[in-house]
Amino acid sequence: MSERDLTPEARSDSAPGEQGDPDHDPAAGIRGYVVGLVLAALLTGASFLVAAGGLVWAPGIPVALIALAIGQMGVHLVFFLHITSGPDNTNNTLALAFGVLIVGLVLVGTLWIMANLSHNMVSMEAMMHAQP
Amino acid sequence: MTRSSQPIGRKPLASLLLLPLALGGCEPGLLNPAGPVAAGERTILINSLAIMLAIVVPTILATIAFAWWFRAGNTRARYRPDFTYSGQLELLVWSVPLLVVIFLAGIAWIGSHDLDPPRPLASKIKGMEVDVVSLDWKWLFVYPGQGVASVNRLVIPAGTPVTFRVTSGTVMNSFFIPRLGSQIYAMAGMETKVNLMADRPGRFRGLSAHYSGEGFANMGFAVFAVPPAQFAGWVARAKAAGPVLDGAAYGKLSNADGNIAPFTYRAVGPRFFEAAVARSVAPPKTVVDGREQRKDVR
Amino acid sequence: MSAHARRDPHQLGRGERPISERGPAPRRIVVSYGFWIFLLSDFIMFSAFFAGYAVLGGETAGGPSGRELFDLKLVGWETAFLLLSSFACGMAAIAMAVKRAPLFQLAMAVTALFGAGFLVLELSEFAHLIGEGNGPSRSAFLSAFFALVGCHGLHVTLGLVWLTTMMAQVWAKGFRDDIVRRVLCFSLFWHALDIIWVALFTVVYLFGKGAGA
Amino acid sequence: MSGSLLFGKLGWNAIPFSEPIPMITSGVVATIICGVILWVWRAGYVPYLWREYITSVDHKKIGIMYCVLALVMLLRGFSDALMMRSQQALAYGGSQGFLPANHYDQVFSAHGTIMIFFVAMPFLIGLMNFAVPLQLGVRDVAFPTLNSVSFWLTASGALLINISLVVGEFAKTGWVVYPPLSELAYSPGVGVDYYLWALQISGVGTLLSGVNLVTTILKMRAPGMSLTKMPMFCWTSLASNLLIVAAFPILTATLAMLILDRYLGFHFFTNDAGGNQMMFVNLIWAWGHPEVYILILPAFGIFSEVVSTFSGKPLFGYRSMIVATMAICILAFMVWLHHFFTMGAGADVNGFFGVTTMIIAVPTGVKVFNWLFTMYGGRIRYSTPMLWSVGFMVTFVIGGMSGVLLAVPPADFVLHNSVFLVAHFHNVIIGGVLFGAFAGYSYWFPKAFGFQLDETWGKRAFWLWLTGFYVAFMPLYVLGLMGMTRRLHHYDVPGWHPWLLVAAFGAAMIAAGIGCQITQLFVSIRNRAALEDHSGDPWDGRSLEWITTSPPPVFNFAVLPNVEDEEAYWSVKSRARETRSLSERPDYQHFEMPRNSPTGVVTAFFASAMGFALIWHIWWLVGLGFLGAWATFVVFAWRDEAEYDVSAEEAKRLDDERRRAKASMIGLPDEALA
Ligand code: HEA
Ligand code: HEA
Ligand code: CUA
Ligand SMILES: [Cu+2]
Repeated sequence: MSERDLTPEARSDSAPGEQGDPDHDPAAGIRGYVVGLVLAALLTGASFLVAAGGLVWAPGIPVALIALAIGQMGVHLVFFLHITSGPDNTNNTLALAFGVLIVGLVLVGTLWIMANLSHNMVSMEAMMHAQP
Repeated sequence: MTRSSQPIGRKPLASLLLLPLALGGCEPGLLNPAGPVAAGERTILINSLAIMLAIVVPTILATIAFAWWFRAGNTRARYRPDFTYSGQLELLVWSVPLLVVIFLAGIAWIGSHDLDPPRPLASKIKGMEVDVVSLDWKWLFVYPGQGVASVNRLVIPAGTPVTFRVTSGTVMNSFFIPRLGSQIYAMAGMETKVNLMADRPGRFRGLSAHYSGEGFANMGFAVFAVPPAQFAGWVARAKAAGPVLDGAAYGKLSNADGNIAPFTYRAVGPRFFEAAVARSVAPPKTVVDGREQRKDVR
Repeated sequence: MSAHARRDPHQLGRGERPISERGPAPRRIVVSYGFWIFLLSDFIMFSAFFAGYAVLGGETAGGPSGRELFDLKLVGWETAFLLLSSFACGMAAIAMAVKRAPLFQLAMAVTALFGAGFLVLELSEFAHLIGEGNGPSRSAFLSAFFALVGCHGLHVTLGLVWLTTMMAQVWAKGFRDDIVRRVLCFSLFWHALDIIWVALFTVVYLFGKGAGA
Repeated sequence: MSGSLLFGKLGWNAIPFSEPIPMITSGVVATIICGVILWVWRAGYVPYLWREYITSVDHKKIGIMYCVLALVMLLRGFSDALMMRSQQALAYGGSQGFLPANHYDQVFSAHGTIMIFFVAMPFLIGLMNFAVPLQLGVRDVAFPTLNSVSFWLTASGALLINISLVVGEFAKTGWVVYPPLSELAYSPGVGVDYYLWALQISGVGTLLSGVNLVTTILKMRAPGMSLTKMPMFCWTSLASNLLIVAAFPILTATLAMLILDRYLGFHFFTNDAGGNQMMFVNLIWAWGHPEVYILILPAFGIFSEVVSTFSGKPLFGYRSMIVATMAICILAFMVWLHHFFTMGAGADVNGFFGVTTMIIAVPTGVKVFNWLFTMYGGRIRYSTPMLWSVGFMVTFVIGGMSGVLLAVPPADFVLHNSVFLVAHFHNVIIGGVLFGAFAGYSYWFPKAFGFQLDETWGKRAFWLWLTGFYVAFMPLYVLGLMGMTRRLHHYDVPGWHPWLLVAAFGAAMIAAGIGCQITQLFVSIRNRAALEDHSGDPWDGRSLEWITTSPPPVFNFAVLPNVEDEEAYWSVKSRARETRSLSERPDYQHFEMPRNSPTGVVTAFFASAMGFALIWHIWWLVGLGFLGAWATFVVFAWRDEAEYDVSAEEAKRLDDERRRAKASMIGLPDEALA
């Protein structure tokens, strides 16, 4: 007996990474991965195109790249890791939200602090040196 | 914008708490400021303390009182096992600390701007600049305006605002003269700034407030705040004798024993401090070879 | 997901006991959830390396910058390999769900092959850089670059070790419950590495090639 | 480079034969350890220890081992503290004291490192391990074998640090090893490497244990126990372990960067080639500040349990407490800059982080006030756990207040790195974390061993600790205001000397307190027959750990209890008292428990070897250690029998025992059992 066949209520909470019901409909499972692959490939291609320049207004390139990257991470999460907003997934999503919050706090805090420190401390002389 | 050096609203409670310090004869202390920055900081310190004591002392007293009154042996105390929630009290316990914190936050926010170390001091007298380099267990003070330098002894004119530009020729240190106020880190390759002023002539203790290795305890220096005329005299005397501070002399000083007696340099190479920050004057030996090159203390 | 839950996803119309009160969750959920938490902590570790790279990215100390060093074509191939590897890993999970051992082994082998291909490309880039005197000791920028990209590479390497161990386990023991759980954790890990890689090629290579900084 | 293929950098000169203090200490310690091992061997306890503790995957046994590790390490940490206090009492004026600077610097670095990582952390993790599954009403943590691995990795970190006493040296950089001082250029010895590898190895253990407890709390609770019915200690443990999971990876990454600098010539934090030392400071505190809340939050939970139990009342404002706990958990990640206000960031940055720091005083205050109102209207019994709690409430608010003072940037500009700061953190750590740990220790001791601790010696210890703490640390506040910096090997300011003498005396009082605790342990073991607790519920407790016997059976509960409200056991107990009958006999069923496994010790053995080899550059041993650890995991994963069966009869037999104890506790006749 596999655990998957256990009591019905046990099935109403999903493990992270678990896909709907692949054992009952493998075709749907494969379809999900194919869609994910295609989307990811498209987004990657778009990123590389945008980075090559000419497509997007130059100063907007970084923003476009970040947006594309976030989009692609979302695609991976949904189609490969099967994190959804369903009620069976609440705990997994909450954990993810906590992780993202901390990553955000650490990154934003660090960048802000370090930018501020360097701005205050690198002397004119050193700035000259740094100039290519 | 001026900074008040007047301790506003010194609560009696606070001064009572600080009494032992006054009795302790705290010559080097923070509570005996000798300049506007230190005075401002002392004021902030005492104010914040007083504000907090206003809530903390009652809390402690209540703890002791409840702990005593509701002891199991006390038959007069009423046992109320179902007193487990009260909306009003919850509101109170969140809002009282919050109000105190809002008050303190105001002080903290304004204080950090007002007393921001790189912020120039308000004064009618024209300020001067001293460049500070922390080395392995000694301090080098360079006077770019005067063209002299001094080791382990800082001489400044009283009543004149001084801008210190601070860097390190070695590991991290912190440049600190407690009676004048704000410390600031000294870091290699970087320049930090702090503005200080001595109100009146006097002799103060300066030190490194950031641990920097074996000889750290010897990183004290003497600060002399002297009347401007006397300062001019000191500069003249310094110019008259002593070695010249150039790359070679700097290298020699970097590698010298930590515990050296103060002395002065009669002249300083051009843009010496900038070169020290860019680390283009220090002999790389001290940095690269490591411990062997770092003098031990005796 | 039961059909019932699908019609009433938020269980509004029912007095059934909420999930949180049903007692300990089944082993399968506990294991994956624990691993999910571990993965999140791994993301946080990467974020520290990303922060390091963001701060030191400009500190070339007179040496070359990313613009001069990076080869986007190589990065494109690396990305493609990782994506395909991830896809193959998904196929392996499905093969496992329908208990088809040969298919599973095949999919895992493809996963490993693409993963190894990625590693070869990455190592060749590293070797090339170091050969030209642009190793991690050259500048803080290169230190941060090697550490960040290398950390991802190290994860891929460990993933490959794990992957082969799992293949061996399934081969020797079949789809035993605990082994199935481990394979599921592995696939989570493998997909998560892709997410890191997306951030990586964007921030390091695409920005470095001229878009950002 | 000097170093051989076989032994790397290791040679006879690594052992400090010329320094009497480490040689004598390590000699004495080695003799004691050998003596103990010999005694255990001769008495035939080895198989017992191997079976019941070393390879055990039972969360209670692992918790106990964590506490024992903390206790042993604390003796080391405390001897360092006594050395520092005596040095500073002596080294005044021309005197250099009795420790050379290079030794003193190792002492404070080791003291800080050991106290934080190998005393406070293991103590609290041990208590959480022991109590959380019991309180949740489940049979074990989510990953029992992993739990054992976590413990043994922590132990191997502790082992490495203590080896540094004899072989080589320890870091001379302070406990947060700021570069560039900790870089190869300025610390070429192995001291920093010991620090780095000890923390990396134990850090992995801590992280895994965090994952384990988070999963346990979120996914494994007795039926009926929704999150808002969990005991407060479980909530604070959840918060603390979330912080572990979120903060320790930052430490791992930061230390990894320093390792790369030192081993492979990277330039993250060096003075040259564009390295940036400020980034280390930034990252280490991004871990370091959450770390202090990792320590204090479980302590808050313990106080919540103790105050409510001994006041004979439910916790006041339970939901408010949950909100406060989670608020602290998130805010912990928004304040770290307060450790380097003086580095030169702009006023906006300093002001922002100063304000966020202060905001933490609000939820903390809420907690203090809620404990107060729990006591209000209570019927307070003063057993030792309660004494520690009241001592904490009075002491901690003072330490918290000095913390908030340090959060005001202009005040910190003069107080930073002074002994005022040292006073602040000992005030919150001793008055908060340690008192909490002691409260938990005396509270759960009878649950763990089936007999109570001697109250007289416990009370003596408490009073000596409390007064000793004030005498030892209040002078440091004064000294800080007098401008004394931390980490001073010697000084020549006359005004400081008397205060430092007082502080040394205070440390001696604490030593006496510790003496009482050790005596208490011996006395209690000797009188254990008289101190035995039959009821399993000596304090009239309110949460589920008291529903089972003391010590609990391996599987804790024959049948998972059904939870109906916030005080799961109290409601059952009240009903039994009212109806004068126990609850109905449940339907016993067989279940499975995890088997013992040596995976943990063996992994840790290889990890220690690998760490030691890395420190001394013995590369072949590094490879061997890594392979060994991996092979251990594979072997573990390969086994077929991971669990054993507990039969329904066995469950019933043990539950009968429990029911008999409960019946006699509430004065029911034996026939009420049926
Ligand atoms: C958990 C943390 C912790 C604890 C408990 C302590 C406890 C003590 N500390 Fe420590 N200390 C630090 C963390 C801690 N310290 C840190 C992080 C530093 C900074 C290091 C650095 O500068 O880098 C420091 C630095 C530090 C200094 C250096 C100050 C300076 O820089 O100049 C001094 C000086 O005396 C000092 C003294 C003491 C003393 C006297 C105690 C003692 O009062 C307390 C001793 C108490 C115990 C050791 C507990 C004993 C408990 C038992 C015996 C329990 C029995 C248990 C059972 C029966 C289960 N500490
Ligand atoms: C368990 C450990 C612990 C805890 C709980 C805390 C709690 C706090 N700490 Fe502390 N701290 C340390 C351990 C800890 N700290 C250590 C180890 C260091 C030094 C590391 C090193 O440099 O080596 C340090 C250093 C440190 C600094 C850096 C100083 C410097 O380097 O210059 C600061 C500055 O803001 C600070 C602030 C605070 C604050 C605001 C709290 C708050 O959480 C306190 C909140 C509590 C209260 C305020 C009391 C109860 C509240 C009330 C009764 C309500 C009413 C009160 C008010 C509204 C004020 N701490
Ligand atoms: Cu430190 Cu710039
Ligand atoms: Cu902090």
